[in-house]
Amino acid sequence: MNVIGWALAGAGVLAGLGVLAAVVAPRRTRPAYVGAATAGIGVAGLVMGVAALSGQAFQARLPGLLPLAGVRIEVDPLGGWFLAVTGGVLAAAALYGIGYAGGGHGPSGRGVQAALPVFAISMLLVPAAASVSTLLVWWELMALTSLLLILAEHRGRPAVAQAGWWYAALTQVGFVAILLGLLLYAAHAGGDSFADLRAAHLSPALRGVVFVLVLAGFGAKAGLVPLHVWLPRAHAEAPSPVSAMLSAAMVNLGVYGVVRVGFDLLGGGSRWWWVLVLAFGAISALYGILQAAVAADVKRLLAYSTVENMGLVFLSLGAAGIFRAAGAPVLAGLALAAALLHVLNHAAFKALLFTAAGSVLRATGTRDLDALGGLRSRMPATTVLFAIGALCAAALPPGNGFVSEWLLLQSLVHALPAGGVVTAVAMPLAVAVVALTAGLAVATFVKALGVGFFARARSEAAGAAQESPPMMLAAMGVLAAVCAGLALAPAALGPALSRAVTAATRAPAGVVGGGVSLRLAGIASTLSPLLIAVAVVVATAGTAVLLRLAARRVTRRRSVALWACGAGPPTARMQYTAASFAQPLQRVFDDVLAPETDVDVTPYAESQYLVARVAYQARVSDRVEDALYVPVIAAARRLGRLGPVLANGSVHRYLAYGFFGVTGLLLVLAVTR
Amino acid sequence: MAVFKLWRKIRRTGRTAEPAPPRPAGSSCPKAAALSGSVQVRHVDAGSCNGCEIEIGSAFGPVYDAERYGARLVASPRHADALLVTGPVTRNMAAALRRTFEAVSEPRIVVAIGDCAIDAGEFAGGYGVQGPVADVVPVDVQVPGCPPEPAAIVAALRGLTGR
Amino acid sequence: MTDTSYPLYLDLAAGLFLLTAVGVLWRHQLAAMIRLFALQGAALAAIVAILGVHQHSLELILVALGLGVLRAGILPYLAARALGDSAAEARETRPVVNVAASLLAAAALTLLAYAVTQPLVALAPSPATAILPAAVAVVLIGFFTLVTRRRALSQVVGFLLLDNGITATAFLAAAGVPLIVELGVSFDLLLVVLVLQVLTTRLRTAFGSSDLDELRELHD
Amino acid sequence: MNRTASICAAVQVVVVVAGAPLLVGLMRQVRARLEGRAGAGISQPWRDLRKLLRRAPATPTGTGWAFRLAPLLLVGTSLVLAAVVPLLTTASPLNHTADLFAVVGLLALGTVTLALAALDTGTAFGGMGASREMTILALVEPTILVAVLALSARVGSTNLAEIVTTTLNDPLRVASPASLLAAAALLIVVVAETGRLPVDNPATHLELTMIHEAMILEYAGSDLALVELAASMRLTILLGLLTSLFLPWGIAGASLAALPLALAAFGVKVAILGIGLGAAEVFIAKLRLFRVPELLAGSFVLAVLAVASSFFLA
Repeated sequence: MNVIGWALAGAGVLAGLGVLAAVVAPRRTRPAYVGAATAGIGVAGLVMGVAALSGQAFQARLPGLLPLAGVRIEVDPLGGWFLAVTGGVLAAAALYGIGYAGGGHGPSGRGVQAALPVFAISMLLVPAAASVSTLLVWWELMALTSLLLILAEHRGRPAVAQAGWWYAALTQVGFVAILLGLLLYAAHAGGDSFADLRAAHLSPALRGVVFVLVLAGFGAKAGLVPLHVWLPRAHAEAPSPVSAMLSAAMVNLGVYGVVRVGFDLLGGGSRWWWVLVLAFGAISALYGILQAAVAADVKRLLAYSTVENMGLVFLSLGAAGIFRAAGAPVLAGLALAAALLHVLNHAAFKALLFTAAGSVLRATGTRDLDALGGLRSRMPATTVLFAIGALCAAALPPGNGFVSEWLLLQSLVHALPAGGVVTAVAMPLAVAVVALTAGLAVATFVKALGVGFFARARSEAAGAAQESPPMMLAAMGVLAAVCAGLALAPAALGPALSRAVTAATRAPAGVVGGGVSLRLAGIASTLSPLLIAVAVVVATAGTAVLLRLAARRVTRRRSVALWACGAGPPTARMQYTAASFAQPLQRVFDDVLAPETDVDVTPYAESQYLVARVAYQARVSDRVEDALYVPVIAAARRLGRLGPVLANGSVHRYLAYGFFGVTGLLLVLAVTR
Repeated sequence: MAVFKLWRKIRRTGRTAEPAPPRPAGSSCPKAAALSGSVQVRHVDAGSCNGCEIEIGSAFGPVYDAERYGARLVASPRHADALLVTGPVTRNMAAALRRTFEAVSEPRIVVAIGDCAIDAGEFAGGYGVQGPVADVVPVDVQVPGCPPEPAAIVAALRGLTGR
Repeated sequence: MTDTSYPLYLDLAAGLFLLTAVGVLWRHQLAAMIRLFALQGAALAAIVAILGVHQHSLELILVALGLGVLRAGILPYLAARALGDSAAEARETRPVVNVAASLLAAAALTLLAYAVTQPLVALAPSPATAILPAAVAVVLIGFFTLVTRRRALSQVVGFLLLDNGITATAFLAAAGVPLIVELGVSFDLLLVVLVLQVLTTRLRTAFGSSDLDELRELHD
Repeated sequence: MNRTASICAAVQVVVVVAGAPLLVGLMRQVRARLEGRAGAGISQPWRDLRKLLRRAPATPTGTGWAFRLAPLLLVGTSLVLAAVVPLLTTASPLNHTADLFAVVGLLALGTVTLALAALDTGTAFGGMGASREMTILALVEPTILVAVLALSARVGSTNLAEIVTTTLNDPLRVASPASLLAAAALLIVVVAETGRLPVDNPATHLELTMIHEAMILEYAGSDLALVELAASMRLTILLGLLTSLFLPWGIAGASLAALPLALAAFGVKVAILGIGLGAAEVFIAKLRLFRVPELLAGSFVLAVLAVASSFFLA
């Protein structure tokens, strides 16, 4: 029983205590206790992950805990990577949640509070599961508790209930897919522990079926288009600390599932799987960021950006699989490392962004960018923190998002020698997709920061906003520090990353290394984010000093009224809004987004040429949803109408169903025998 | 093709700018000393009949080419060192002119172009006329004429740039 | 021409050949399209001539001359005649697929051409077969132009692109189609262009425009 | 060795800072001459900068640190770029700090700071300029990176110095379709990134047609001087980058002896490019904003063709 074991046990105990506190503690102090317990669970997860990444291993079997198969726990570097990410996010988000709940904000009901620690530990147990049944149990537990958390505020807003429905439906569909896939796999493997699965020899067709089913299931959790529709709803409507946990931690487990099954258990498999993954990743990245670019609700924007980032991760996974199938293990290792690193980076900055957005929501009561603005002066700390997150999310140097996208691009750009028509055609397209995604991400987060936080307040609520309590700021500060560390010293992660990659693909270790500057295996490109950041800071400061010296005699900086072409000072309503900022992009991508705009002009009664009022409405709905889901739902409705016909309440009819059922079954048996 | 036509025209036309006349003696404005060879100008039409606008246009056109002396028209008064104001200041433009003047950073120079700008000219006492430019903002340089010759405008600008 | 520089020249000619096709999608003016087509004819002739010089075959060089005269001279001239001097006709105003999208489509088609020709190239790797993808890409782009452009004349240009691509493919893949076939095809082309010229002039006199969507109104 | 290398890099930075306004002056002069005007001389931009540095900057009401910081950051990123990109020497000590992707990222960072400053003013024109600039930035990215792919696929590295030295070693590659197409694509990108015609008109006075100018309408005095200087530096760096990638001859290694030659070669090459651009701007009109995507899509196709042709030959 080593560190990992103790940490796991501690997490279990803390979860129990958390549930207990949620039940017995008075409403006022309940969130503090539960939050503390959850944070403790997160720390435990972090410890487990770091220990696993530093080379420790842990295995356990608890036959009694589950009927039939029993529980198998095993923590390897791959699982450790996700444990560390999840644990870190949980700890920070839970601390933030304690502060968030102060002053009666956020949910404090018994059920919700009790669900929180259970959700936390189930997220830790999923990457630690070492058998199909164990994995499925924790997975379902995670799904149910997360559903409870999403529905926390359903009394307040009807949209929450709707989001809950979507989430419940899609997550259950996903679960069924995973269930089918893994049970099929286990049935042919003759055992449900991962060791048995690794050893199993399946026919290629069967392996393909298993992989597609599993991809669909885990893809739904990771918000892969077209299974993403629940994500922008649920992540936007959930309480902000929960949003951070969902968007920064839970989606990653979808990635974990695909890596575990696709690379580790199925051992790479054939190329078309990964072309599929690459294609869906590319589509998700582009579609997600396009929707984010035109979104005016800040949390919806962040949720769509999660779809984008998961798309990028799956794109790198696809590339890794293709390289592996093409017999280029080093490149495969690089691409997979890029995927894992991006999971970590995305978790860091997305948690920061969601918590910052939560602070804004808490302070102003609105998520609508067009009603915000001017927070720079009202909430300076939150603005700076959001700016850091935005820099990272926009994948600009020096930000941590840039590092992982750099790694991904390196693996894509140098793939041409890896040969094969598929790589030759797919890689340039992949590079183009990544590039366009990055560009749109820049535009998106400039919009979020510039419209939401800078300039002048567009509503009284934004004008009267107050800075968040220190607890929340501390949690966000920790996340920002993590972002900075990841951005400036990514090479420090080299060994851990290599271990995780090796655990997943048995690729040669040491794909990523170097000290101050990042060095890659097999590629001569180097990057030193730290030096870049230092250089930029030094150059900027030097410029400022030189300017002081050069402009000594200058009459000092004078403050003036805004220039409005000679008209009076412009009002806050004359500012650019999120909608107007995104309008050119929306128009360029008209064919993809298909925005609905309607202008109705109401003239005066006297003359139709005198315009009394012009109303302009524009909304961008999710096209995938309209095209794919609305018909399905309609069909389900029609099917539902058959119900009354079959079940009209007469007892005789029900008994008759039973009778005919039994006799029919007997008949079938008699015939088939 | 169009490009070749234009190229031939350019070759045939050659240089249209007239040789630079000798510089008018002395800087006509003490404030302009700091500018040293570069003055950005924002033009404000405070209610002119557009006669002066035409002359300003030709002053910056190829023939007189005020830009060769370091004067340039700019879009924002923030970028400007001097205002070229034309026309009698109408009641509706008075506030705008004052705001524009405020927007220019120190030291600001105001050049009144044309008789209307100097003493409201024809329109003095008109019901919509506030008065000459000097009533609204302090004027540093005056260019008389109705409308003034482009050469005169250029000379005034050279007085500012000192080239 | 040394053997080291021979592939370079061939590649440059092929690059021009492909670029002109993309240019046809890029430009709106019909006149510009025709100029580009003439340029492409020249590029095609250049490719054939380079092949001829490399293989020291007089026949190929003669064919190249003939191609140059026909594709870079006569056909563009006739097409320009068909265009006439009417300014209203002179633009491909709103193509079925907008220009940006068709350019992206062109990129995709080029990659597709590359993918499908790899087996052929693998059969007999040589500088000539190496640029086969460019020829096939021109075929696809020409077809795309034919489908997505509205003006009768830009469709003629698309058709001619298609034919240029086929010819280039023939010369690069095989030792070249027999001269007689080539002449026959070119003669058909000539007829097509003449017919379409007559048609467009008739249309313009009848409706004052040759937008093919307006032709649909004829049958009802 | 390392000391000489750092001296070379320092010289490079100084040359860029001192030469950038002259390049802009040269382009304006060319344009003036073609329009039949006399022109203000190529040192006019320096006169403008000197004067602007003497004038007081302004802080419009309701603006904050984003507005104050942007000019400094813009110049800062441009200085770093001037030190990283191999213009005079391929042996800059910062070579392994930033590769081609990082250079693209730093350029974008500068643009973003300016866009945020424009949004920070809260004026309609500022927002308009920022929105348009961001749109163009987003659409330009794919072209750049695919062109980078075409350039670096053969080299096996995206480090600029290695690409340049590889080109120096076999000059025939420059004439290959791949590199010609990539050059054409990147030229369009440079025009779009630096806000020249036909994407943006740097000499416009009509706010509604502005992109870059609209973002800096509120800057005055020394702030404006910094922004103008940075803009000209970015133009110089990008043109210099083009020449280094496609016509690298004359560029020096880590030796002071070769530096004068490199300096002369750099000056001539960039001047020729600048004259070409300035002359071209006389012949073309500004595109409508919503025709710009067509242009950028075209440049993207060129980049893809560059990659494709590098397969055709491989």
